[in-house]
Amino acid sequence: MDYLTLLQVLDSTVRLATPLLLACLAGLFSERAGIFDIGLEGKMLMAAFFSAAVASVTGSVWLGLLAGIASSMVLSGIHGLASITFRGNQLISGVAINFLAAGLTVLIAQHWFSQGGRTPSLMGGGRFTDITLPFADALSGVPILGPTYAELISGHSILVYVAFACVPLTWWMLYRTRFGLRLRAVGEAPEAVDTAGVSVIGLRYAAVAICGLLCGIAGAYLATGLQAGFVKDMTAGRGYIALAALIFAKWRPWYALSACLLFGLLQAVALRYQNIDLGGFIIPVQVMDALPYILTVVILAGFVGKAIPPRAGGEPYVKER
Amino acid sequence: MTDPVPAIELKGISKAFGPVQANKDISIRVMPGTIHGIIGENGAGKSTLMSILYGFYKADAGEVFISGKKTEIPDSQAAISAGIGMVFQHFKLVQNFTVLENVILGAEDGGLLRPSLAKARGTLKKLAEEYELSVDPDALVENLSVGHQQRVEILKALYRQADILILDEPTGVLTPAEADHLFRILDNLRAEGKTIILITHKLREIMEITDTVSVMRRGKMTATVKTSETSPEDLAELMVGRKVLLRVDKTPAKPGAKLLEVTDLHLWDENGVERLKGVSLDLRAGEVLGLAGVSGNGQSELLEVLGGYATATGSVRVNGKEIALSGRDCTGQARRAIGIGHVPEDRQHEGLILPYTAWENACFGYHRDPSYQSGILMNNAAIREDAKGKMERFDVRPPNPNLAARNFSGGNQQKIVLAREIERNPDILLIGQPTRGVDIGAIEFIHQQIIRLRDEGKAILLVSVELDEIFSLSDRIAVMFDGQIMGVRDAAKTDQRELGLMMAGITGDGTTDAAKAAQHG
Amino acid sequence: DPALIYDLGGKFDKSFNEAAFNGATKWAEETGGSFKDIELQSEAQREQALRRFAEAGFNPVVTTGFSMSTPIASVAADYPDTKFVTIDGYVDPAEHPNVLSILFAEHEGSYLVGMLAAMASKSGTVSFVGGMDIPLIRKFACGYAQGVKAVNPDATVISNMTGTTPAAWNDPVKGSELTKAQISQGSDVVFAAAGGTGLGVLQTAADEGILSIGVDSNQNYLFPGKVLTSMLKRVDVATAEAMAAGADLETGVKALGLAEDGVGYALDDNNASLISDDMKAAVEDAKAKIIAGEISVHDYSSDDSCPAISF
Amino acid sequence: MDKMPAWADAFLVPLISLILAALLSALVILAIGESPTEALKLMVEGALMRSAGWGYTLYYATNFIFTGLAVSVAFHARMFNIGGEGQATLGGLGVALVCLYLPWPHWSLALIGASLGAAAFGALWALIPAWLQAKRGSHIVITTIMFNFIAAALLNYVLVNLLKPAGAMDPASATFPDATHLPTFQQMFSTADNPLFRGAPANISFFLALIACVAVWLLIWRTRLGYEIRALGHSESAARYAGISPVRIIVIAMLISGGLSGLMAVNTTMGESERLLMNATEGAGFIGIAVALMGRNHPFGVLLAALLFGFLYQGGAELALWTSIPRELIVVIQALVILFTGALDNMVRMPLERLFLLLRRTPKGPAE
Ligand SMILES: Nc1ncnc2c1ncn2[C@@H]1O[C@H](COP(=O)(O)OP(=O)(O)OP(=O)(O)O)[C@@H](O)[C@H]1O
Ligand SMILES: Nc1ncnc2c1ncn2[C@@H]1O[C@H](COP(=O)(O)OP(=O)(O)OP(=O)(O)O)[C@@H](O)[C@H]1O
Ligand SMILES: [Mg+2]
Ligand SMILES: [Mg+2]
Repeated sequence: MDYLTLLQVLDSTVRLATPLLLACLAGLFSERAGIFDIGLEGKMLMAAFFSAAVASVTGSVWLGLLAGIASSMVLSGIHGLASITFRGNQLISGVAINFLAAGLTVLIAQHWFSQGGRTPSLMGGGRFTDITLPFADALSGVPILGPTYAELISGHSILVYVAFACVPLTWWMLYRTRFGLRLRAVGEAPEAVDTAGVSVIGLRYAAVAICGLLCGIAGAYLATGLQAGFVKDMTAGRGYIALAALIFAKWRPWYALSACLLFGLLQAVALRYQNIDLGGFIIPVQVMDALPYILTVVILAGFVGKAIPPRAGGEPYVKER
Repeated sequence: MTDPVPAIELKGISKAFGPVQANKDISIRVMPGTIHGIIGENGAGKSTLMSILYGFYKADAGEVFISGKKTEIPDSQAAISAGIGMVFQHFKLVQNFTVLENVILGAEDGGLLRPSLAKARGTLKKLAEEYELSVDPDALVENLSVGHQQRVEILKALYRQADILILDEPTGVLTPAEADHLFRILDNLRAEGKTIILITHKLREIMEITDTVSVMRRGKMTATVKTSETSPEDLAELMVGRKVLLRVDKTPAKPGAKLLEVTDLHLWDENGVERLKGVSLDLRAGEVLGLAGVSGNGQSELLEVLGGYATATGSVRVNGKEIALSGRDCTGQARRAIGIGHVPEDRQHEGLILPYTAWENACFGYHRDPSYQSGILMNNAAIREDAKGKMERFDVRPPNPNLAARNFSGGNQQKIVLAREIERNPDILLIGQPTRGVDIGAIEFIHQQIIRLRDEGKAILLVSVELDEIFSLSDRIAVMFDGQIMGVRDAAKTDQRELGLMMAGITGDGTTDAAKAAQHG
Repeated sequence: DPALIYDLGGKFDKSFNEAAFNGATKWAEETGGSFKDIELQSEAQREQALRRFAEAGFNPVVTTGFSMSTPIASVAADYPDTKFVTIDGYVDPAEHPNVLSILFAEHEGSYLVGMLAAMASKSGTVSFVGGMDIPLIRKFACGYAQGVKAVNPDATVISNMTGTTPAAWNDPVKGSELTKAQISQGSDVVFAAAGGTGLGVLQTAADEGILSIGVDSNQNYLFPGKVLTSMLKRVDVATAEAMAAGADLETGVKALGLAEDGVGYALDDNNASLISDDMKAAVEDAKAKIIAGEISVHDYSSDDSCPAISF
Repeated sequence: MDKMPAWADAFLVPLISLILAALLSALVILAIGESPTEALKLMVEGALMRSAGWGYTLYYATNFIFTGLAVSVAFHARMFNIGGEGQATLGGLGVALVCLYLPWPHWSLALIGASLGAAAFGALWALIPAWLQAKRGSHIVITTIMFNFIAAALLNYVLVNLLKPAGAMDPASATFPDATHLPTFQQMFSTADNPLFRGAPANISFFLALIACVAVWLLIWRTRLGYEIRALGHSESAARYAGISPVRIIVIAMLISGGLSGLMAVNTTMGESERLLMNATEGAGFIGIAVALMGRNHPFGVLLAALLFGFLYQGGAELALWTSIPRELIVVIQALVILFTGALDNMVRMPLERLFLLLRRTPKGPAE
């Protein structure tokens, strides 16, 4: 593999890792606050649809982004209602949300656009276009560094940069701010937060809202950045891979970045090469497809260090039985 | 003195949890600068009342006055601003946070952590000096001993400048020495003019440190008296509503053959910490061996090993025969088969399946017994019949085998477990905390059953954190500290003081080195 | 009335199923007739839909996609008075006399667009993105590669399949990534035979400034001036004809190639500027020769092999 | 005392939840400009008013009974088996191997063989997550989700590279030999002058599902194993005290659960398609969650809930057939049913509990 091909693969790794990263960080906020969320998939899907739908109707991708975020946050709200207010089972709520998104997106798309559950293809201002960073062209001549800068670092849509910027931001929020301290505490020992005079419910709703926001961006990126429009089920299991990445990352922001890049790389390689030939030994494409999941199971099995989830995760906070 | 304004006044507090009326029309006044005790049986509603005062629960009815001002306390935030701090029965700490982080949680000074942490570090240092409350601010809470965790809780309250401090059963988890230390701190705080409410089950502590005391029974406040004007016997009567015997009548033991010999038992927990460090003891037919000690010093682990659900190394002989301490044959089933009955320490989490009916519970652990089977199925009718008999004989109320175990009160739950284990007629009975969470009336009954069993020639190993209980039941008393037996004493020839010292790791000859003591013993 | 059953890809896939829909709509508009249609939801529904339509008296029942041939084979005998049409599928006419199997000579149409691709390419590298990796799609790719090599024997043809399951028909993200990969390998014309996935291919080609070739329906309009042409598979014509024939539909096996106008390439205002007269002449010439049998385009599915490209 | 009588919790709560879900679904239908009553009429007619409709309803219900039972058995041991999908997928592989590679003289023997194959493969696929949960504490929800994806990839590989007949387009195995074809309801119940269940896929495995219901009921409430499974589910510490090995029970419960999921494939793969298809499970593993929830993890409840979902599926298919309502409406209805009966059930329960408390208090005066 020559350097340029490598750059290309890494370039698509970045693109493919972006929705994973956003969803993974979304899950991180939620699960750090003690709310398990297997509904990342559904939220992304919903956001993908609404961002594409609104972008195509208004011609403004920014309005689309807002609509995507709003729709994802509505689902977050439902998840919050079920798992915080009504102390329901968070996993079941997540399953329901995934179903809801899978059904509603197509239903509404069909009702609005009559294109078999698709939105019209987005044109011009309806999409996030790639940004060329300053000097990308000028520097592209410089060996190694030039192409790296021009191909890999420059030339992505704004949301890619947003996603990557979210990593340090998340870290800083989590470990350097009051909000982060409380958020982490509420996922570990909500009763400690409660008796310290801080609202558990408020914190958890805030976390779930941030989760919705980030999933919304992830979905909007899928439909208006990576693609030009919505097609049904376009998240294609990315929510679950993000969840896998979150476990892989042991619920930490920087690790999340590496996990998502790794899974993005796996996807990029699986996309580009069908069956990978390792000197006579052929890795079938199905193995590449399943690799993120297999890796997650291996991690979960504790063969590569134990992933300990937030202690109060998955449990509704109940004071009075 | 003219009527000073009470620091706290509660008027007509009521609180129901579903069908359970935890607090009924409770009123109470606590004067500033005093220590006010609250006693009452388990489930009387003490914690509930205090949690209402602290805004953790919301009362259904009633009013709260702080320093004479009517105060709404909808949440803990309001309580904290009203100057109330509370140390809960079950600590409310974030285990994987540092002490410092736990202390500032909810009381940060701004959006960013750094300044808050720096400020708290200073304040903590001052408080530690003032009140003998030193803890390493950077230690993770999960690595602290229970006593130190309690200090963190107290520091949390003081950091929030609490004038009123509520402590819910603070000494349950402490050694006598640690408890003494705590009481010194409370004395200091009282001297500073702070108001303290102390919940405890130990009448001795009430008599020792409080100024006034309230008694609760079944959700109601039955009396409030000056401590100096009452006695333990009076308080016990107020708690239960009738006269109680605080001591059990029993004849001297007639010990027989050695039924159980334990030699050099070692146990490591999942974190690799050694919890039993070479325990040796033996137990004879017809005697009660009391195992005293502050909880967490290996008594539970010892019971688990003997009961067959923890693995250990060493040797245990039952009736002279070696039994397995790990592997396939180390199960509760195998232990029951050789005549070891076991009343576990925690009936709600071990002894019973709360959602199971009483009859299902009455065969729990013995459910593989052939008499309960018909073919490949369980013979539910037979089990139910069997359970009904047991419940009647043990006066379980109500004697309805179809009721779920969770619908019985603690005392009756305990009776179900006792009936199950005792009626099996085991040679050896392991009993952990037989009367924890049981009202004094039921305690009498349970104690009588234990003594009856002893008199029938059974061997009984009794684990209890209540020294009073150990004294009233045991023929011999062994004290555990830090995973070792500190020594075994004849019950008639020792006293609370000696045992208290042993429980703190100090043997009679004054050595504090536990390992050395173990070699002696 | 006739009925139409779309395959799992869905009615509006902008290509194969949509072509059937367009054909049916055209028929309905022209004759004033009406038809019933359904998008399948699950495997078990295939038979169910066939039976329900047959029982309700719809005739003929037209279906798209090779997956329908097995269900038709198991249902047809129960409804001897109903005519079934399987487009792209094959049902043995000896066993089931009331079934019409319509097959297309995709390799011939693909050959023509392959020629156009080779002529439009500046880099000498062109590419193909297939949907699900099945013989049918390899047939497209094989015909395409042959056409390319016919114009430029030194040309490189890159071929990628999206996947091995039906999900591959509906994965535009993967289509887009594959296209980017091909572009990085030098391709400047890409032919997508991938259902919904193809939209991602066409989109990316347009974004990245290379030419693309659509499939099944005329997809030139999707990105005017950026889609070189579309390999037409006249599913619409076949559908309309079947519907027009009504209950008198002739059954058996029908193979539609260039000669029958069953396949072809699209030329309209949207791509007029991209196809020079020379190119058109060359292609028309080849077309005539294929019809005349002077050029024989190898059909991958005849022996599962391809002389022009390896998979 | 409990806050609410048991019957109210078992019937009233799911019923009200279901009504809420139905109301919301009606709103959704209204919102896309269709009439809910018309839709309901179509669904009822298509699913319940014809024998063939019943044939489909029961066919789907059979799947849901198996996956519902699977979820509930695991749930009694307090495990949330989201892996029904993957286990059923593997079950299908088991059925296919048994049917394709073993010579069967008669369908009845083939049915036994295929059931064993399906159950064994399904159980095997549950074994690894179970073992990881029991021994290493890996959260079974996540591992089973992961195993769903891995199962899909595995089946994909097997079908495409190993089982697909040469030249075939579909990623599907060859059709099973005739001797393995199961009797359908049509064959079983039709008479010459009264054709019933024409063409419907319901087949003898429905009765297998009914037997499974009874067997699960016996297992859970009448055997020592069931007693131990429930005990572990309620309290692991108590189970350990009683000498019940959590590892053993977790593994056994998951094996049973996986086996039940796998059995679903007998219905789809052997009974309906008569060959192994790529996506034969079609989400039934997930529906099993809703079915178990609604059925309150009781086999009888599971049966009722499975019938309801069978009706929804078949009715939904009819809707898609005769109206322009897209098939995804059913997905939305499913989602709402899961949401209301599973996740938002406290929204119904809390006010009901309060109501019952009030009812109890008023006649008897304040509770003591
Ligand atoms: N969480 C609960 N849900 C329903 N009923 C309860 C609950 N807790 C207690 N009860 C009911 O309250 C009654 C008294 O129980 P209570 O807990 O006060 O007993 P107790 O002797 O204090 O035992 P413990 O100390 O173990 O709690 C019991 O009959 C029980 O039915
Ligand atoms: N969160 C809760 N939900 C439901 N019932 C509760 C709750 N907390 C306490 N109860 C019930 O309220 C009653 C009073 O409990 P409370 O904890 O106040 O008793 P207590 O006097 O503190 O007993 P203990 O000595 O065991 O601490 C008991 O019957 C108990 O079961
Ligand atoms: Mg209590
Ligand atoms: Mg208490």
